[in-house]
Amino acid sequence: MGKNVKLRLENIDKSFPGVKALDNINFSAEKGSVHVLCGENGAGKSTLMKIINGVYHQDTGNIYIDDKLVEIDSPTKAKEHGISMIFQELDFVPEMTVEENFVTGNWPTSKFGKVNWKKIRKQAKEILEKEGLDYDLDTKLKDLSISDIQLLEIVKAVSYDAADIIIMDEPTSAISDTEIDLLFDKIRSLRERGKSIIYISHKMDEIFKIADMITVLRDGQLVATKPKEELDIETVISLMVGRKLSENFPKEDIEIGEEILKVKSLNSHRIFKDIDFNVHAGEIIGFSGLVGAGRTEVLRALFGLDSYDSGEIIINGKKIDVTSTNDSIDNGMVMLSEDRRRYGIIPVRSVKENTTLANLEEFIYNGRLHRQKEIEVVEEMCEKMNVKTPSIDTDVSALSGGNQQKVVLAKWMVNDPDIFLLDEPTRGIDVGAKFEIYKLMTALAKRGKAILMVSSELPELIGMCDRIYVMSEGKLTGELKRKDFSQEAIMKLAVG
Amino acid sequence: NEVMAQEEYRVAYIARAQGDSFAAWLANSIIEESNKYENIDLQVFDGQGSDAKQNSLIENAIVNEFDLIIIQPNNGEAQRPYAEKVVEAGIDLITTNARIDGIEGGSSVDADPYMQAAVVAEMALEQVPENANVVVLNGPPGNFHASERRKAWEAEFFAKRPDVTIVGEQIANWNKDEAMRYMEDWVQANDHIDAIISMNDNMAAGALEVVKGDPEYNDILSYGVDGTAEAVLLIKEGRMTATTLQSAYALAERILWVSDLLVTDKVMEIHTNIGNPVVTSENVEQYIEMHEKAGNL
Amino acid sequence: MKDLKLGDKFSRIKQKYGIFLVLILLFVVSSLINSNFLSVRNLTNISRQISITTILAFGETILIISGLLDLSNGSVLALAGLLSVSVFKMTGSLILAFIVAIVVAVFCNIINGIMVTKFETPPFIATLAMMAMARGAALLYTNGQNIYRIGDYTVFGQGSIGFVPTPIIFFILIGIVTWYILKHTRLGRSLYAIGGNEEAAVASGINVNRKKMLAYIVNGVFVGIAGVIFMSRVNAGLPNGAVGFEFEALTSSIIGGTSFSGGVGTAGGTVIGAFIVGFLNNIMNLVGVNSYVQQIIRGGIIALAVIYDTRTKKMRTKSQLGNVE
Amino acid sequence: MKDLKLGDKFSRIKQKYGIFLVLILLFVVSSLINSNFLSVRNLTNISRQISITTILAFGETILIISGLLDLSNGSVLALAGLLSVSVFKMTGSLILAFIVAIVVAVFCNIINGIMVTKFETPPFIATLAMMAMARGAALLYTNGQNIYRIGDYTVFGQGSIGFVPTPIIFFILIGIVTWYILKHTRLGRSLYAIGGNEEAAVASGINVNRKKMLAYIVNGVFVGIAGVIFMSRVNAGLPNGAVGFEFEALTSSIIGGTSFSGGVGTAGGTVIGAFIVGFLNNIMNLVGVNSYVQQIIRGGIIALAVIYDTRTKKMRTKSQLGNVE
Ligand SMILES: Nc1ncnc2c1ncn2[C@@H]1O[C@H](COP(=O)(O)OP(=O)(O)OP(=O)(O)O)[C@@H](O)[C@H]1O
Ligand SMILES: Nc1ncnc2c1ncn2[C@@H]1O[C@H](COP(=O)(O)OP(=O)(O)OP(=O)(O)O)[C@@H](O)[C@H]1O
Ligand SMILES: [Mg+2]
Ligand SMILES: [Mg+2]
Repeated sequence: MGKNVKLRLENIDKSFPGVKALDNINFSAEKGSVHVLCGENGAGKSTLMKIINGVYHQDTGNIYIDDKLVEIDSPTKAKEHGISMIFQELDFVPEMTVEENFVTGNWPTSKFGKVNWKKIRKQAKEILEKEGLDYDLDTKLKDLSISDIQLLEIVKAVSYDAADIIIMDEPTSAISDTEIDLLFDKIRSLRERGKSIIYISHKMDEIFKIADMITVLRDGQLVATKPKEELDIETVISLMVGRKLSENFPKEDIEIGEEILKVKSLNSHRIFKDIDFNVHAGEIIGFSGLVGAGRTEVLRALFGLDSYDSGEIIINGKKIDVTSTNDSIDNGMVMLSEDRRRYGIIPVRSVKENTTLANLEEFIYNGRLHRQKEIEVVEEMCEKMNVKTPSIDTDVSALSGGNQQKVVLAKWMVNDPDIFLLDEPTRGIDVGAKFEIYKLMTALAKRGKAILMVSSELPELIGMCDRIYVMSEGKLTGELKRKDFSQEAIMKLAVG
Repeated sequence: NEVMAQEEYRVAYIARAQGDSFAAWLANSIIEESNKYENIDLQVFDGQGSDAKQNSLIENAIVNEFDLIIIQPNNGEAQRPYAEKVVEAGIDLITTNARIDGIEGGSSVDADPYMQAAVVAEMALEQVPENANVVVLNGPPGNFHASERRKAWEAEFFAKRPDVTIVGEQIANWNKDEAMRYMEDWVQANDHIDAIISMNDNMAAGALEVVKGDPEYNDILSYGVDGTAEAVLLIKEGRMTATTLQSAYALAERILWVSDLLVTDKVMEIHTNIGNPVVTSENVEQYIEMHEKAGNL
Repeated sequence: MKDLKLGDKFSRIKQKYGIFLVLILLFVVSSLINSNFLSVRNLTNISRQISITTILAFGETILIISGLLDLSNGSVLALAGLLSVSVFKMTGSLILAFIVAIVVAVFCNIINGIMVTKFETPPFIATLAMMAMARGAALLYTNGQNIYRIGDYTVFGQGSIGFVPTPIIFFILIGIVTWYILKHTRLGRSLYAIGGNEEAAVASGINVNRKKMLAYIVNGVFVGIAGVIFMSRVNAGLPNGAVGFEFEALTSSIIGGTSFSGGVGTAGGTVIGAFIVGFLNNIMNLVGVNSYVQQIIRGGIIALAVIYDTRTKKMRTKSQLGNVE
Repeated sequence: MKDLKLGDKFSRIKQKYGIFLVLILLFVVSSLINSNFLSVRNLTNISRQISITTILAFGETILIISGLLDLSNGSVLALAGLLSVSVFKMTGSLILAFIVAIVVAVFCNIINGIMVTKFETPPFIATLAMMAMARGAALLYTNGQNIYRIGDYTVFGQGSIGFVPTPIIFFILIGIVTWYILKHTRLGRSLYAIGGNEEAAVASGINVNRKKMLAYIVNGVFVGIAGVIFMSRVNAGLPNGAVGFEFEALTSSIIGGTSFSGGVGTAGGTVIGAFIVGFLNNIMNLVGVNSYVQQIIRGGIIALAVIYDTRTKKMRTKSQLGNVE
């Protein structure tokens, strides 16, 4: 290998209970280059990165940095070796402020070991100014949306100058194209400065925009490492999933039925204003907008996670008062959150329990849970959604990010509501499974369900929706019919 | 087997609470005293100040077929049915400090808690000045000794001295540090306090600790029960007025004497009391000597 | 995975039943040390002795699984038991007395529940406050005095059905109820979810506050029953009884694998935890270990038991890995 | 945010200082109820009374912020204080005695730390085990008896520098140290991160185990000092002293806003929590409230204080939201 190699992994093996996550992986990252890692959900991407970052330790195999054998047994060690990482499951301290988050683990101190708050503030201000972000420095992270946090994490990772190897595990899963373009500018400048970037994503077009090298993992094995030029999207996908895959959206013409959900001038204290829209049976409605446009907030209010100040929510012609999630669920409306860690999974409980959680009454006979029925339903659902898990009794926390997302989706499928509010439903889901989910959505629509999908991926919205509403700064700025769909039209409305 | 002519008797002593300093002293004395009896093999169990625990220990001792079970009840009535079970099982029984009255076939050795307080209360009757302000420190609620001693003070002192005002009365759970806390507050709330009436010496010592060195309280009277090493010293220094000696040694001596009589079947049932000597500045020297000999000082 | 050797098999058992093996070990060692240990009478004794705190521990387990806690159970037990005894002395009705105990304990736990759900007080503080209030109320009611001569009331704690003492019967019944609730009902599932991730539980449409309230109510029923057995066993109405029982209940529950981070725990584990403590106390008394030394040993063994359990659980993760191919 | 009206301003103050306002209210009401309350002597008295448990509460605050806990502080205090007293009686050296107390308490806390970090025992169990072991050791050492005639040892707890009693000086110093550690050192910030989300802390390159160990060591130093002051104040070596102090320390800490979920808490809050309890006990004694009624009132007011604090905090979050534009 050339001198240019910054990081080299040799024969890495790693197993977890019930799975061999990595099988004899050889991988290297060069200086001044972007190495993209792709593969299906559960292929082992995150595991490999966590080994580099010292969160896990490989069972066998070696890691070399600058051709020297290194032992990375903790993230502290990794940091000493100039490695910084944005995690897929964004790991942050909810009680920490935006300001302190930038320096956590790395607080600047005076000679006497006193934390230098002035410097922290100055640094934080500078960073935010430079990136053109206007977050209040004293806001706690728990009060931000997951996309805000993702943005901040990106900013933090790229501004940390001491890092030579920067790992980004699905950094764009919750942000939209505009922010992605900004991120790519950052990455390019890092590349010019000779840094090695390892980048994981399920978004194919994105990969080809930024990659120098592409490595594909499948079931814990490395199936290809090639320069971008030697690959194209179809090849990568077929390497990933082991077969060809059509990239057409499985959109079908479905007869639009009755209006199921109608929202009339919904307001929430300065977060969103005068939201008016409706969804019919068999219809898939999209919500588009930039990060912070307020889409998530609208969904949360509809679902009863937040309160709203005024406005009407009408389901099947009946006005309902949503004060808690029970109100909406009882009226057949459910929401899939973009923040699966916080609002999606119960990490210490099994796949089975997570899947049936929202519809337990279905399994109760004479006050007792019917185990057999539960197992059947869950197994069927896992098959349908292609959830990769050693068994349905495995704790959800042991699944890969994408598979956790599938479990959360499965939970709502089991619940079988009339209205689906889906906030970034394909977040972190691989291309193969994505199309399965699109098919599922189509099938649901066919059964007369109403679907409202918030997504930051324009192709997905354009491909799947019947109508798209666009939001900007808390207001609806327009509604597009399918025949008027185009990236340009949406973006124009999104910037307000 | 001629050498082992004498039979060994297994005796269980079920203490109220080994964490409580008087109970610990008594247990230690009993162990020491038992060493003088070659035919007695004594085991000590700790009731940890809990009725439920103590009852369990009694049950265990019955199951284990001890020859004699000595109970220092945490709370006489609560242990009664279990003490009765001891007798039913054909095992010798002694209840002590305080006795459980009226168990047929059971023996008892005691210092009467009512009398212990009554003797100092009688002294106080004379010593406490007219229209005095006094504070009262109580033991744990529901505790037999605590309530008997308080009853004695009520009957022998307060009932006879309507002129005396109780300006503060709290439960300090036999503890020195808790008593200090209350006394500190009372000192703030009252112009003067003439006497400390405490159900044991630890609490009296705690209250005295608070007014130590304060000339205003040079003449404060204070009464306790137990005759602990600390109390005896305080009396010698002239800071404490009087206490009743509840002598663990005397109790232990008597208990072992009775034990021997019972296990060797010399008697079937016996009830006996030790005395309640009052310790004051006049006779304090002999008690200091006693504690010094015991290594408590 | 095909040729599982005997050693492997054993190590699997060890991993799955870590804390249970500790119990077995303790049992075997105790039987060897002292011949009295293994008698039916002694084992019955132990079971009877741990029955009250284990009943409390069942309630505590349900609560901790849900991310809650009860520090007031000892005090509420005393208050409920005391009022029950006093109602019995007034009316002579055992049934009424039993009902009163449960009503009082449930009432106190409803207040706990309201503080925790409606007023969002941390369970530690809410139940600490209740601990003080219930104890104060109990002492105030009898002015610190004990109630004696409780007559037939003793059947609850000193009686037996067939050969089995009543406290053990209650212990078994409540254990089964706890197991059933946790394992087989919607309430149980919801509680695991709430403790595991409350926000996700809310987002799954679980009425979190109602379930938490139910958890406290169930706990209240258990505490009430424990109160009746306690007073009956000590043969008196003790306003100052059962002090520190909250710690003992918590200990059994935690040794049995219930986790303060919530979402994890079982009724069976709690029973095991309770017996570990029970065997330990019993054998040390049988052998006649000095009380102070007992404390030291007890502390040490409890720590070792939990350390062993944690270790084997970790090994499980590791060795299962090896079997995947 | 521009036209902040007076009402707004007040409501902001209320929100920011919820529990502090409770303290002020208690202070004012107490002053009105009893004229003795507001004297310098009485306030000094209160400060001295709460000093020991508050010193423990500072350690507890640091630990709880880090997601840890110490139930052993009362027992370790007794053991450390007792050995310190006994070393003083043997050598006559105050300095040596002081050092011994700290060494013993730190030693016990290092064991706590090892159990928690290396053996991954839950802090509840680890420190509960230590609670039993330290108490057992203390009682064993003197065979349950108290040590009297401790002579000059009393300077630590009964002396004063100028007008200020030594316990208060220690209390203030340790408070400042706690504040400084939490606010201004990497250790402190790391502990917040660890308690707030341990995995995230690990991922940020914080050496979690080392920091947890340090937290226990700091706690050990505080407990050792508290031990010296305690024995000195009671003018004896009491192996059975300071029982239940862990609860009092926890209570001050939690009332002061430290959260069991970790990552939240301050030294200032703990002081406020301690004074709320201190004022409450003092005024009830000054007025001469019946012991049992005291318990009920104390429980009630602690619950109310925390409820009020939670409520105002919730309002805060809401009104801050309004400023997002
Ligand atoms: N902590 C863990 N315990 C047990 N199994 C795990 C753990 N973490 C990951 N796994 C398993 O290892 C395999 C690889 O997971 P990994 O998270 O690396 O996948 P991934 O390629 O990042 O997938 P995704 O695209 O969904 O994020 C999966 O089968 C997963 O279930
Ligand atoms: N709890 C909260 N406290 C304060 N501000 C909040 C809170 N939740 C959200 N916000 C803010 O409200 C705005 C709207 O966020 P929202 O998550 O709805 O945006 P969005 O359009 O869904 O975009 P995305 O989901 O991509 O972030 C953001 O600026 C966010 O920071
Ligand atoms: Mg991943
Ligand atoms: Mg969003």
